[in-house]
Amino acid sequence: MKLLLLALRRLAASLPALVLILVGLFLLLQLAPGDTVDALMAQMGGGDAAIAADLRRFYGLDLSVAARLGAYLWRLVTLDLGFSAIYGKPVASVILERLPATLLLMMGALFFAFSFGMALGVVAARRVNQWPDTLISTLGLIFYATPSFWFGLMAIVLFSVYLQWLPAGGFGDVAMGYTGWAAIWDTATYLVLPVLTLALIFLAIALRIMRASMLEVQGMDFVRTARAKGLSETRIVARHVLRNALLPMVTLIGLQAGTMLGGSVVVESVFTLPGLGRLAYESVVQRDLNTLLGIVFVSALLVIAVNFVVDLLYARLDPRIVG
Amino acid sequence: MALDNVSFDLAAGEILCVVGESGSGKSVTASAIMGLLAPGLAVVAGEISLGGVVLRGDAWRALRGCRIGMVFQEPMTALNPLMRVGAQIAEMWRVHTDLGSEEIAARSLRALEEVGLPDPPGALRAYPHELSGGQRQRVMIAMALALEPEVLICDEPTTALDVTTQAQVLALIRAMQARRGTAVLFITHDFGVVAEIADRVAVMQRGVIVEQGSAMEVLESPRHPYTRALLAAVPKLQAPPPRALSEERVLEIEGLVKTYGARGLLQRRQPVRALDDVSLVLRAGSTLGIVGESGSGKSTLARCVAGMLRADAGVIRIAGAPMPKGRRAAARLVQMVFQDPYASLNPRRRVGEQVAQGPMAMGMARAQAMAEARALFELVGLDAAAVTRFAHEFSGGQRQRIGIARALAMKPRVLVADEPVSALDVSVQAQVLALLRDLQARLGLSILFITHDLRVAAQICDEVAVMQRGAVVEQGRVGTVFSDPRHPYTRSLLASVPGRMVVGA
Amino acid sequence: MRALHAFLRNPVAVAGAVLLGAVVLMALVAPLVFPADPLGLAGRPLQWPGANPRFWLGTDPSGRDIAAQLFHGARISLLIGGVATLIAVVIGIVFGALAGFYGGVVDTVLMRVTEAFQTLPNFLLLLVLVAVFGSDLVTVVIAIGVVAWPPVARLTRAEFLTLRERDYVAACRMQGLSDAHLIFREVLPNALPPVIVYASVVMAVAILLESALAFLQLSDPNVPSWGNLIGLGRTVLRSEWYVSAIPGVAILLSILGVSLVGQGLNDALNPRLASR
Amino acid sequence: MSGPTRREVFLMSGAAMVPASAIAQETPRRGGILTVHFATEQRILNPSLQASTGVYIVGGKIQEPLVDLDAAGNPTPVLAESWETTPDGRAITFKLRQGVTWHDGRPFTSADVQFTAMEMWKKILNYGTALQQFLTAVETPDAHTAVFRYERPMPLGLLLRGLPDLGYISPRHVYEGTDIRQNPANTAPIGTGPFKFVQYERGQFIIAERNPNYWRNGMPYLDRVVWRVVTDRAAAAAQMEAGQILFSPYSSLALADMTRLARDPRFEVTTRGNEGNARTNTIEFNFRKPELADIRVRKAIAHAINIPFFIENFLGTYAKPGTGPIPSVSADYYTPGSPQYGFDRALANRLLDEAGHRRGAGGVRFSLRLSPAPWGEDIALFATFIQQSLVEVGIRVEIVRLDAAGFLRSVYNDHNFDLASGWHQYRSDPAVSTTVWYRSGSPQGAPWTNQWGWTDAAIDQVIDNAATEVDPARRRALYADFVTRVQTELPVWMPIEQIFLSVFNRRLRNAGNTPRWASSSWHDTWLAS
Repeated sequence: MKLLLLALRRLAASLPALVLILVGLFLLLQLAPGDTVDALMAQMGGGDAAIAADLRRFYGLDLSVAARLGAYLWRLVTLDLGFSAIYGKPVASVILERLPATLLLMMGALFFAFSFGMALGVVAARRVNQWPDTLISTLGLIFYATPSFWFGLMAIVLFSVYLQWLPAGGFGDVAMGYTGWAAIWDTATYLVLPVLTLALIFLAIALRIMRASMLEVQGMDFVRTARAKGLSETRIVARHVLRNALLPMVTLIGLQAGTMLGGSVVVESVFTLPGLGRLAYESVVQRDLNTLLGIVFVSALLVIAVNFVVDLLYARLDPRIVG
Repeated sequence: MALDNVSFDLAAGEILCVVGESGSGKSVTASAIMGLLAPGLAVVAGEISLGGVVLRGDAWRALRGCRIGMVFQEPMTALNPLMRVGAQIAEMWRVHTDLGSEEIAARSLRALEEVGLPDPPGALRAYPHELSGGQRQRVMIAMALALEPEVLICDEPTTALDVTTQAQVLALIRAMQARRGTAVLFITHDFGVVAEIADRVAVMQRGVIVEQGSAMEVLESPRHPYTRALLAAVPKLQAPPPRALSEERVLEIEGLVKTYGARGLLQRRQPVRALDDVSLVLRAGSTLGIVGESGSGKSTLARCVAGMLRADAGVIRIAGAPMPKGRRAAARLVQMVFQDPYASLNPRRRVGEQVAQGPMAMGMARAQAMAEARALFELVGLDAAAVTRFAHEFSGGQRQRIGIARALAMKPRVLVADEPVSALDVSVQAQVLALLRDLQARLGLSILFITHDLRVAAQICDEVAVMQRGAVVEQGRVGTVFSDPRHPYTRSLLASVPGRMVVGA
Repeated sequence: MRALHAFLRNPVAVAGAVLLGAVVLMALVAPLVFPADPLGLAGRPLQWPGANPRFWLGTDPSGRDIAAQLFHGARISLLIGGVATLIAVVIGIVFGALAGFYGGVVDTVLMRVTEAFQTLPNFLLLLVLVAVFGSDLVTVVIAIGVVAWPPVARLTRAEFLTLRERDYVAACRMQGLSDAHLIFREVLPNALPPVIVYASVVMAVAILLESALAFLQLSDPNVPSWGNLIGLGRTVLRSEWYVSAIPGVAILLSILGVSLVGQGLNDALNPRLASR
Repeated sequence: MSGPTRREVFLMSGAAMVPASAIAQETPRRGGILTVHFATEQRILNPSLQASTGVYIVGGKIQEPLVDLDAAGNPTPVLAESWETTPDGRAITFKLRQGVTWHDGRPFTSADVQFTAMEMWKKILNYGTALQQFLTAVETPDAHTAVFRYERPMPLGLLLRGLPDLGYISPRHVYEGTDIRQNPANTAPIGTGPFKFVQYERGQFIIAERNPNYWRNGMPYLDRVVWRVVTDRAAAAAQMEAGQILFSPYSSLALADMTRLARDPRFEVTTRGNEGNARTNTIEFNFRKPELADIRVRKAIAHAINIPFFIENFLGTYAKPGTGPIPSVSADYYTPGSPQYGFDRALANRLLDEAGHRRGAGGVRFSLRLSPAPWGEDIALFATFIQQSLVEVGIRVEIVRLDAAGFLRSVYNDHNFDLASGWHQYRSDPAVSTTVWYRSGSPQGAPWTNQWGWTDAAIDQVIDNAATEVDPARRRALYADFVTRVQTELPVWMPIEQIFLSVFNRRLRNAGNTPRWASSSWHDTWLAS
């Protein structure tokens, strides 16, 4: 109950930003050349002006901007995300179909980036300025500098074209009709490369943060106390340094959640994953305003939710924070 | 070179104080004994032996905590913030012995009981941030002594504590040492503390031990000139004879109230009353000292008078008129000298500019303002040519002089000095105090002097007000208040001043 | 001077400076080495590197010299990195400085706006901006600047929040100096070093954002940008993968250079870390 | 020069082809799943509501038209068994097939034809509304006869050529009394065809299964058809190679990948089966730009671009220089001999000089903005080539990259372009797809119509006459006249003619055996093991 209250409070605090985004995007897209009916006409391969006018009337595009914005916001209050002209069904169900791929991708990338980033950061900090540190830090810099889509493309060339180990794109093989474990395994093979691609830059960031935070914590007074107590280095790292050094990492997860959603636009496009990111890209191109705003709404909720979980985690890790 | 040919012995059951100013190498000595030198530092020559065995390598680590314990200066950061106090103490036995969990828990509890924590079982379960500074230092001591080491190294363990707490912790160390027969190496910069606790004293200057001997010898008949100079610089708790004071009230404070906290829609905190109906008077050409421990509200008072904080209620009158609201108008009336000489100057601007910019903002021509700045530099004992330099080219004491020059450039009616010497070494402290006294005599300054150090207050103030929890509990001529304190709090403060029986009482 | 000295003694910084210097050199000599229009038809499309001595890095699907595009592309990347970073840093500093210095309502309002920008994935906003305002170079650069500023604002604000409490700021206030003086003469110069260091991150992000846009065929097709080349190469990825691979390496090395220089600057401007 | 050019590669691939006669002699095998590349996702799948290849590729297996094209490209009966027209072309009668049932079990009757024609073709279907503009009524004297009544003469040839694409029938009982645009059957179509709709997972796949009650006995051979949504060309090529996709229609793969697959004996890259779907690349001139209103400048631009070079180096053998708006695959209306504009840079320079556009600083005469349509790799390549070619004659070209909505809006509604480049898709008869590019009076905002700010009353007259001319010979003459006139005026230049490429896995049999095979019903298609 207390948790729910806390979550609601978080949501309320984020509300102004959310409304700002939705209204801002709505108005911004009014300036775009062409509307969703133009996109529909392109998809249809043509049609006369009467059809276009008819469609505009049907989708309410003949109303004033203010009226449409008002109607949109009012519907949003009742948690109705509206109807997608391009996909011909409610936005909520369009998004729901695309959500799993993105969630799997993001979770996988988060997990991979932070677990490996943590491990590598710890090793680098323990061997600071020796070869393992140099190697890991250099790798981190290179990962950071690699454009993710390019890495994805090169991974496709290597792993899908030449080695033929992993599929080049898509999200599971429908025609094979896998079920149970086979289906999970199948999906996993499709996710390996996208997850790696998306995770790369976050791995680099996490590694760097972990290393820096390990080094910082290692220089703190209480670590000197631990040394003065005669603890072994392993015990000092495991019991005293690690948990303190994790705090900035947890904060990082919250900060990167939004960026990761942005990154998934490109990664999903490289690997043709049916996810939210590509849907967002498509709805911008198709001027599918309702879908785009719906995605923004959902992804903002997602970011808020991630940050909420991060806060809870932080409070659990750090007794100084009173939930 | 941080240390040069440092040799000393420490006998069982004695307390050796290593005393010196900042940079004398006393802390490096402590770290070297623990084998915990910072990366980049190494022992080039010499050896350290414990009970006749030379310390080296891994064996050293096994001895740490077990046969040598250590207490550090900063109790707020010396404990792991994410680990319960009990677990941190228990670690001593867990690592160095094979005792079972229950036995360890029992011993932890006993250790905390011994150092006199109010609620030992509660303290075991607490996180460090839930304890006060003094309590944490007690935990540190309990932990350092858990395995009954032969040697306890204390690196300025009371410097960060309030004077009453300091007295309690010193007493505790003394008591534990006596009970266990531990040898204590006590690092400090404060001769008062030395007088309070030392059996023997070693005085260090720039990495060299210049004098060593029993506490009696060193404190009462110092042989080395450096020791003599240091001892001479320690301010006396006894005030000089009172001066006649002007009747003119340059600053009047009436019923000042300031409350912190209790703001915000969502988070609700207990409001803290920082100033509780404070009324004071500063006479022209005199110094009014505000003394008290941390949290007593003395800094809040200084900030209110300086116009940096707005009080919730009450009036501040300067030369009979209420403080103007405008920044410009207030600038001519009140100026301030700050505590931290490193934070009070902009590192990226020439110091002369920083002195001259105030008058220039008031409309003075640049050339004239710079000329005045040069004159002020000479007035505060600096080279006039130094105006073109940057802050990092000056020592702490010199910076404080620049800070004073900057304040004087505005020709204020009232000078607020917020702990202006507490960050300085004792010898520099004496020089800055002398400068303030000199300037007051020459310029007729009216000074509101904030300090936690009763010795400093005794030396510079004409009148003093003692503050506790936001309220003034006692005020009057400094000699009167210090020699005949009425309020119990004033009495306990005075009683806690370390070494007052030996040094300069 | 001390900072410059520290910078030059740092091997990491020097490596970065060498990489970045190489990119700048490429940009400078591009018109001398490849005087022809880099987007002009140079020869048969999709010749492998080395297959034709005239095109040592081969030709792209439009029959343009990849080496020429690589050299001229260095100019575009530097231009985008530089200008977009400038825009982002200026917006960020204005927002951060005002919010951090004044606090209160100003802070709340400005930070809500910043928050809104941060909650919205920045690449998505970039897509919308380009879809709305077109994809010529000027628009793309401005759009990247507009999406990249929030971290700068947060950083500046944090710096201002600590610096405005410094005693020397209080001293200036007490000397009766104006807010403008406090912000521009006292606080900003001291807040700037971490912001300058962070600018290297913004620059890397700007170059990456443009290349990602170009990859999705949403950047300016009239300039020889590296991202455009990767995007073009995507259609021939499975056979002529070199078209994408070569400019990707160029982007990687430039960003590596920018990050290393940033790290070097950080070490040089922050002596506390230099000893590590 | 090293390595084979695309042209050489395509020629080489011919050698590896399995002879067509060998396929014909095999016995069809029942069973198997045909996986198809689906590159452009559709809002709806009902071809009586939307005429586009993206809909036919799916909906054309589930619903059927009245008429289709046979292997020779002539109209062949499907749901209509026979047809006849009155001499004045105002009434056309179709005899409908008997014993056909919808997938939900209800019988197919003339009422379905009447409803579809009047409510869908005439009101909603793109191109259909133009074709059926003068349809006044569909009479149903009995359950298996439908009489189409026209206000103005309707040439039978025009209608029969139009109906394979614009003549799909929808079930009246599903649509009547509902909001047709939002009917759930639009995305889960119900038809009479050989395959029944099963499932549509947006962004992933569509599945249809064998219709056991199909009116052609024993057909279809396939158990299932699965369309895989793969928007990325490279990924689709990879899936093709991995055998996850057996057929990629309508040039959906990258040119480079098709070149590569053509070399692989497992695949066939061919125009076969797409003869009915020719397209031409266009350069559209905006006459509101004074320079372009000058015929000499338009001609100079045409002369400045080396089309054969472009085709040889960028497109391969399945493209060829175009001669005008009606492509050479149109047996009925193709007319050689119209004015042509060969590559002649000197002439182009001279024409520009004559028009008064002297070279200025940097050799630039003037600048133009070129908006290429965002679909098709060849359009992007062609745009770059135009840019590269025109700068040689002193015209600086800035490419304006727009997405689909932006392109349609700025070119066909806002007229905010100088040059535009895209495709003109020829749909069996000039009156269906081509003359709208030239006929004036098209309302602003109608894509792929004359929005150039150019009017020619004579050409308008020719177009109108041809549309209602019932005599085939006279119609043919009128279109010949039309082609000559527009090639002289050059409001739009259509210099390249292409036929869509299909990429087949060679396990596919009876594939590409009709001119619009990818759109057709695939009732006789089967998979070898």
